[in-house]
Amino acid sequence: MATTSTSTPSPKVNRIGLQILDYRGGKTTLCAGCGHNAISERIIDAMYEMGIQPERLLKFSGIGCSSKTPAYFMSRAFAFNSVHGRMPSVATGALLANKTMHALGVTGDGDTVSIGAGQFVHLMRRNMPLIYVIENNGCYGLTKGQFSATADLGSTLKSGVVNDLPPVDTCQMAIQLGATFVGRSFSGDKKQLHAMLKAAIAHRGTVMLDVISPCVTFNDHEGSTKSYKYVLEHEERLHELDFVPSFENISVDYDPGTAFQVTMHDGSHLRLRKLEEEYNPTDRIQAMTRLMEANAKGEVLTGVFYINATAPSFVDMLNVTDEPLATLPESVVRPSREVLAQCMEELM
Amino acid sequence: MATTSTSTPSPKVNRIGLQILDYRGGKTTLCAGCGHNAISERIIDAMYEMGIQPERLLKFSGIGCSSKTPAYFMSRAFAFNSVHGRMPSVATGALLANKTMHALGVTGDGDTVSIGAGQFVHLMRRNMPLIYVIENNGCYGLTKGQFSATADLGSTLKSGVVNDLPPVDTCQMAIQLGATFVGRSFSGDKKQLHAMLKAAIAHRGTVMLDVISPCVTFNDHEGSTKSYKYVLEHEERLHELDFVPSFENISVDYDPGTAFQVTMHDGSHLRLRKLEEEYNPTDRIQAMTRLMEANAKGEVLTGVFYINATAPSFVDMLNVTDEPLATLPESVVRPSREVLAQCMEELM
Amino acid sequence: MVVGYDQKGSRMATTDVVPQESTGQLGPKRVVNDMSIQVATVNGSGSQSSNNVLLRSIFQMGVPVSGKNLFPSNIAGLPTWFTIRANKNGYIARKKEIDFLVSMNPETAQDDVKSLAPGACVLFDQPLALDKVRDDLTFYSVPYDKLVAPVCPEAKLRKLVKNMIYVGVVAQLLDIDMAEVEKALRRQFAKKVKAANLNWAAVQAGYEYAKTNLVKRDPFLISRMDKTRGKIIIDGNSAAALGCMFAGCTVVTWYPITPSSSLVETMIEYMKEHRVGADGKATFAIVQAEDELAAIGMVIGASWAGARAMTATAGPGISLMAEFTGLAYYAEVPAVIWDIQRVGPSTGLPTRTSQGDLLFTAFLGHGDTKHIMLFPTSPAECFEMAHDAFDLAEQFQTPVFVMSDLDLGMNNWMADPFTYPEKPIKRGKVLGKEDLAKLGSWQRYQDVDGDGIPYRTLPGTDHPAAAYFTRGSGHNEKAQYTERPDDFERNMERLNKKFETARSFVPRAEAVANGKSKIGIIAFGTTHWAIVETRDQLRDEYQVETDYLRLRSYPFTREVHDFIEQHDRVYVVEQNRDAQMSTLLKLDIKAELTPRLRSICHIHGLPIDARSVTDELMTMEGK
Amino acid sequence: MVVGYDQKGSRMATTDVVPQESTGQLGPKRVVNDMSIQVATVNGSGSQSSNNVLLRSIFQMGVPVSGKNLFPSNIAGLPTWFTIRANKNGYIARKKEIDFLVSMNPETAQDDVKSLAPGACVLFDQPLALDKVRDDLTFYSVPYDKLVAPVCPEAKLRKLVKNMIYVGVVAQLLDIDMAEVEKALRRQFAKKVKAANLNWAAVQAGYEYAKTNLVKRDPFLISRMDKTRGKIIIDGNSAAALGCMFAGCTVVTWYPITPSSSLVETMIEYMKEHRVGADGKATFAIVQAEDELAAIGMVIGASWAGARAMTATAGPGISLMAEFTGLAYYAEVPAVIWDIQRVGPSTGLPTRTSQGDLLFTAFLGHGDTKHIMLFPTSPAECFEMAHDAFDLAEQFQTPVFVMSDLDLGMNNWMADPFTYPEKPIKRGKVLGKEDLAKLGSWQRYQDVDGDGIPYRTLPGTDHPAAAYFTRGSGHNEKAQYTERPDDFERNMERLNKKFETARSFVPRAEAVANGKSKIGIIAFGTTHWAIVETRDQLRDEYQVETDYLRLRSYPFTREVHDFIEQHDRVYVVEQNRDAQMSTLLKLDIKAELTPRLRSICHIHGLPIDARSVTDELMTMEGK
Ligand SMILES: Cc1ncc(C[n+]2csc(CCOP(=O)(O)OP(=O)(O)O)c2C)c(N)n1
Ligand SMILES: Cc1ncc(C[n+]2csc(CCOP(=O)(O)OP(=O)(O)O)c2C)c(N)n1
Ligand code: SF4
Ligand code: SF4
Ligand SMILES: [Mg+2]
Ligand SMILES: [Mg+2]
Repeated sequence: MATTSTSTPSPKVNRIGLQILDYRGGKTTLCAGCGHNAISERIIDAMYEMGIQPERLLKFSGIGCSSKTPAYFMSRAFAFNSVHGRMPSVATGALLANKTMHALGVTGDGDTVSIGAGQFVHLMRRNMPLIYVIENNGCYGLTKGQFSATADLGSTLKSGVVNDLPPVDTCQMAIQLGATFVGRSFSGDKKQLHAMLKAAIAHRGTVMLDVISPCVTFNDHEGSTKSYKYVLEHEERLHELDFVPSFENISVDYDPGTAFQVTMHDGSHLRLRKLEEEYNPTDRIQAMTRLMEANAKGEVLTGVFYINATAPSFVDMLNVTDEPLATLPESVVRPSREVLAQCMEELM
Repeated sequence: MATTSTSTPSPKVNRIGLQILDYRGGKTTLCAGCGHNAISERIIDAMYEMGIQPERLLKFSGIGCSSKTPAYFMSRAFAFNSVHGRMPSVATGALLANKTMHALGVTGDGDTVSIGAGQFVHLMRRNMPLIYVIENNGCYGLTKGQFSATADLGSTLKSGVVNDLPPVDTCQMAIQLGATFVGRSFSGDKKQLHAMLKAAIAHRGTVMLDVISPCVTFNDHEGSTKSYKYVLEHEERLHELDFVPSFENISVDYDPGTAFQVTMHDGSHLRLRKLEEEYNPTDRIQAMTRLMEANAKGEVLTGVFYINATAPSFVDMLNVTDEPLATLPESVVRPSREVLAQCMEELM
Repeated sequence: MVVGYDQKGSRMATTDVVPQESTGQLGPKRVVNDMSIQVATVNGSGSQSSNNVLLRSIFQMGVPVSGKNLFPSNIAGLPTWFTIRANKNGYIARKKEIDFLVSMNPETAQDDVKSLAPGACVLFDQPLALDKVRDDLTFYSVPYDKLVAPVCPEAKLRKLVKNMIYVGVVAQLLDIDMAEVEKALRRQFAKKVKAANLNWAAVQAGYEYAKTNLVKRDPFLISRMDKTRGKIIIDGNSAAALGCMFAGCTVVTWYPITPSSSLVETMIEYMKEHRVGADGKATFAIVQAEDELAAIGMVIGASWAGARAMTATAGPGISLMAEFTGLAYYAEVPAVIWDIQRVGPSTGLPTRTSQGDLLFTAFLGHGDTKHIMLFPTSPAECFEMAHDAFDLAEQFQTPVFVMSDLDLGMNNWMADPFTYPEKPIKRGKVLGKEDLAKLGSWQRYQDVDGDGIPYRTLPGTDHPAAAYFTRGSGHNEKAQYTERPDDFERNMERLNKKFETARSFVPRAEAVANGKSKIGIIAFGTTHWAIVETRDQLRDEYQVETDYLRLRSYPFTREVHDFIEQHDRVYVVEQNRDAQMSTLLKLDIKAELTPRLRSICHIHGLPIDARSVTDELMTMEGK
Repeated sequence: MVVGYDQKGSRMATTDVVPQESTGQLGPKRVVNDMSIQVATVNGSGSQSSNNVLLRSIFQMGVPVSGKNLFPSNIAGLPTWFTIRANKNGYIARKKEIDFLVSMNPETAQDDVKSLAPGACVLFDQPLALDKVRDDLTFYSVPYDKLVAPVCPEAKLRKLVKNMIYVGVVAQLLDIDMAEVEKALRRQFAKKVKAANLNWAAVQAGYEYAKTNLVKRDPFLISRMDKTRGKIIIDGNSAAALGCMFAGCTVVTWYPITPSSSLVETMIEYMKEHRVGADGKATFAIVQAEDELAAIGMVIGASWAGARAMTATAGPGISLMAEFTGLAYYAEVPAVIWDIQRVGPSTGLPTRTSQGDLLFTAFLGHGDTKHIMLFPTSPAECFEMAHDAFDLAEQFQTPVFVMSDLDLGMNNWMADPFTYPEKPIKRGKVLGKEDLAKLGSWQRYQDVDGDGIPYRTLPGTDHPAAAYFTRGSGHNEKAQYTERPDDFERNMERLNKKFETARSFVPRAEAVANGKSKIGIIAFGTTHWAIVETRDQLRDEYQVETDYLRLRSYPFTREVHDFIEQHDRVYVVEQNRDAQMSTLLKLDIKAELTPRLRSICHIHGLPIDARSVTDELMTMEGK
């Protein structure tokens, strides 16, 4: 059909008819150049492209510069900026109440690995259907740059202080503890992070993404191992990611010799184009070994290390009604008069 | 020299002249047959044989049946039975104050892995000079047998309830996070546990021992994977342990083909008689891989999985005076009048 | 004040015991349906079943009873005392004196016997030879080991079955109807018929032994009455579990801790039975969290998302919930928290009762915070207040604490059957999709109605204006981040107003006043049961009339202020050291009334008894 | 009460401003050494150095000053206000009105100008054209961008250097001696000579511009006095750090949180310099813990093992420390905790000041607990109370909280130099090897001296009787596990006695009383500085004489009771919503005195100012 050239072009919309504007948030108050801002952008793009209805998304965070970011994307989604280090429990509770929602948690390395290590462990075990993004800058940005528990051995503060404790590798922990989609990316790696986030949205279960995200104000100097420069110089991509969403009816052939394809929970496909021979991201032991080797070599390994697209999430194992518990009517949640009478009878 | 046969035989003493009695504690209030009691006995024996002066030992625990046990051994040692899940911080603080003491923490799987996961992670990272014994029965004994986070997938409660969350393998976590002596044993394996504890005493750094210790009252039934029966049936020993303390001047030859020998911090030797070819307990990656394989196969693998006898502990890296901070005199800890004057000058 | 106690904490007083005219012979005096029976044993020895059978038998005879278990904080092998009080007047508080001791534990036997008042009666295991200890008591000895062998061929079981023998002996001595005993026993073992038969044989053996060998020389007797018809026996935790189920609770997250675990564990049983749909799917989720920080975090997440969510805990858990509770107060998220209080501080006495978390809970969380608390007194109130708690939490969008205690939660209480909740579930001010369509816009923290309570939406509400940003940092009416002093102050004052509004909605205090008495007593929770009896003692023994107010909630309702205004002296009775409820009252009442308050505090961990309160009150009255 | 505020929270009142007779011309009136200068900018823009230079220049001219930074809770780019008050009388509280605004932030410029009182003076960046906004103020415009280019060739640095220009302009307008400015500037940049030169050029450019282009039309002037000789400028956190160093602190464990982080970070610097031995080994350990639960756990472990150990935190940390604090109270382990209070509840306003954690901290921990609190008012008291805190913690074997706040901790205060601690370090009742050899036996929790304070040994003490078992569960005198009611009660009453003993050992409240005034004022901490000024205002403006009591600790010392007894009306002034100190007083004083207490509470997060207190007090006085 021909359209008249005088009509104003209709704005670009996604598969559910929303514009990118509908995915924006408030103005960021983070430092110019902060890696976290780039991640917010990637989240906006991924959610837009996947056509997630903003009202169907729950956003969670703890406390920190990173944890502020849910205010800077998707204002139309419901957000809970909770307390320092304990966001996983809040997210878990919300998903118990309403397992039909999409859920995204944004946290920092301090929030997750220092104060939050306990809840992190148990979130991973439960494999709750939540995308959990660690915006990892190796320091506490909001309290002015002290080392966090992901700071590498030998990394220095601006003041010259050297870190002498080993870093926690959240990806190894997550794989070991039960998360079913574990990857690492870099706030500066637009393409990889974008694909990873879209695949994350297609997954049901805990998606643990450790995204290195430099703190330009406190941890971007020479001597830091979380600076833009350091990561650019040391990044090793495990594979190239292509994500083919279920709603795009493309069935491109792929060669199992050069790519590994995973069918996601929602029917989408994640294709990992092999850069390393024989890497199988569904093999937990291989994933762990490769990560330990990378750490030993000082590589910043990125990619989707481990994926299990079919393991049930905790909330699905509970055998709860399909409708959200949150909105069940009184008639369903209050047993009858007879039930009470029977209970009383038993106690007489 | 001949002694007259009429003299009463002097009681048996250890190398510092103490009797086994000097290592005893109060009467246990745990259930008869509880695995934890056996572990207390092993601790008494090991401390006695190693000739540790009781007054030089700090005992720590959290809350649980297991955490009660420090009252049942070595009454002459100083004990701190703290709060649930947060003993590591108390032990860390005490060792900061006095790094010259021996230290032993006793905890449960609930105490360490459920409520205590956060502090556990950070204790391991710091490699504090502490023997940390998890008396692992897969349940909360003291609150009547609910599942803990080490309960295996599919393990059942007495009531028939099935555990549907994956277990946390504390040995894997410890190795990954930085502990320098990591092993697993069984409260019923007298010989192995005895040798392991003696080696632990000879080590400087965090010794993380996961000791499976059946709860006869709540978790020793058919269907439990932490029962005596189950463990006896599924135990796989990685090697046989021999411990040769530094003060015993025995220099038995050993064949590197059939045993792996580690020289400990205090000059003692731990000899691992190979049952599996090629297992090298100083190789972290191998240790992790072997553990993951064991878990996949349903083996209860025991032995010393990983050891690094030379890594410095956090408290030694702090470059603190050799005398305990706890007892430094006023003359040392209060700077002079001149120092204050100088500080004031700088602020004028 | 420090006074001497015997092992179980009855004060070792010599003057405050009502003397019984027993001479060691069954004299003319008969004490009918008024006694406390204590069974001293070790935990893990299976005596719990025996004690339940005994309790139920008396109950079935129509005599009011209560059962209190004094158990150690370990799993097996330490001394335990179970006390059954039977009282024709319906007094169910702990009785200070033990009348009838069943002594089964060699370890405590001597002490137990020594602490009895003259005239009491002791049933003991023959080898203990307790009758040598004193000569002012009535003793009966039973050769348990000899009796148990024939009825229980399996040696392993004898330790357990032995306990059933004393049931038979006691039944015979007190004249409890054996038909009732059998009924109670068969109920106890339910479908385990073999066990029931074995145990019944033991009861009979005991009964026969007593009948043949013992000569009744004590005055205590149970005689059929009609005061328990239609009543139930239940512990407060089970009542709370039922209450929560009927209150429409949908999410429970918890971490085990004595004495709260049984609340959730019972609830799991009830919910599995009555809250699973025809399709086999549950209308609830109950999740064991990794600790209390996580449990309350999950409750807050679930409530925020729209569930009726709760947790149950005890003191140490309350301490760990402080930060999250402050968040819920300030971000205005509902939460229901059951605090089954035990003795603090710290780990304290985990298996003893207390009302010691009040002050800490009232202001839980740093900064200016205040919380609604409910004080159930009985299983019936545990049931009802479950409903109140959820409604209040959602109506006021704030945490609500139900302050029960170990005595109420874990002991056996006689109660009227619960009444079905007639009022519909109240979900508070929630705006749905249609409301938003009508309104166009709304503000999360705006005081639209002048009551300080704002409106909220539930996540997932399908409207572009539905979402808002929840945070614990400064926010304005629109839920936007702000550091403006005026925004902050306005919001804090609104929260204060909301708390004031709550004053008119929480369960009202109940006054029993004749309008003439100058002395008022204020109590709450399980302390109530001692006060009922104390007031009778004061009237009967001292001719002192008192009025009484039972608190049921914090903030305090109007009745509280009125009551204090109407009395010259007001005794606040509570089970903690620091007069915590008294403190809360002082902050709330007119300053002029403060001098009227006096405190009676008990802190030894045993349920408070009437006699001690009566004595202390009379001393303070200068009499 | 809710009133209108402008953006920075000065109340938008029209009547309560002392009118200045400025007509927009430099009239006959000169306002000398009495003004508040506010610099409005964005954080991360480097204005902090400029403001320090300005502050120090005035200080060096002998004029009393204070500097308060009102900064946002983020790292860069949001509005920040720095206020310098110069006052010849030495008033250093926040002044409610701004006299001289340096407007550098386009985002807030309009609002900032609108909130000024008539007669104030505004220095603005030319393009902002603020002189169009009002006609009752004095305006000066400066073309910063034009001026900065020639002095700072490197474009990247201009944003920072721009801020130095206003220093020169202000110096010229207020008549601040440029020699003092240069001295202050060179001090500020210390060894960075190049930076100093660059910045000095900028100051001069500003000065020259003003001299040439601006005609003085406002009344404000700085003139040399002699009121700062020998004084220092320091923030409370640095003072606390010094205090802890000289108090012999050996272990610090912490988790970063605003506004407490700088306490430990400064301490690290000081300790590295002054507490490392000749052998290069430190006589201290400072460890960053993984969170506040761990930080307090480590403090308790370290104190138990004999260290003088501390942590520093703010509200959220206090919430997380509840369980461990209760353990320390009950197991009797020393601990020093600095609470640099910020605005709660929850995350609240992390960069604003408050006295809002008092009530929660006083009873921190479930069960019956009470804690010693100290209330420093000045840097000198931060220094001294550091010593008191460690001594008290060890003498009483209990946690001691030092309740500072953001205003005290992070702002710049003029102070007398600290005096070297003359009293020796007190380690309390510790039994050594020799004591044990003499005694033979001892009991950890025995009240030997009748003061409620038991003896302890330090782990490692080389004697077979030295060891004891520390636990949070019930224990008897011998530190053995017990569930006996009498043991438990006796121990709890001893703890109470110990707390009563502390009453005579904590820093005493300070009264300023003439013995005639009927009105008393009670305040503490940073509120003190407003009261000093308020009392003068009351005297000078209303001829109302008041007495004043400054609290320095909880539990309250005898002086507090006496003071209230001596006054008809006692105004308790504090910076929180719920009158928390008033509440603690009510619990402690004779009930009859309660009606005398009245509360003045401020909760907007800005340091309290005298004018507001004066107004409110006079309103409450009915005037
Ligand atoms: C209980 C508690 N402790 C401490 C803080 C102070 N605090 C705020 S953010 C933060 C660390 C943030 O680090 P991270 O999570 O890595 O976030 P980033 O700012 O680096 O993005 C800390 C310690 C707090 N808000 N709450
Ligand atoms: C803060 C807190 N929460 C809960 C409890 C109750 N509690 C006591 S022991 C325990 C679990 C103990 O399990 P574990 O550590 O495995 O020891 P076990 O008894 O099995 O040896 C719990 C939940 C407590 N004491 N404190
Ligand atoms: S301080 Fe660091 S983490 Fe925080 S906003 Fe700035 S750059 Fe980002
Ligand atoms: S309950 Fe279990 S863990 Fe506890 S003492 Fe008994 S057997 Fe041991
Ligand atoms: Mg970070
Ligand atoms: Mg266990």
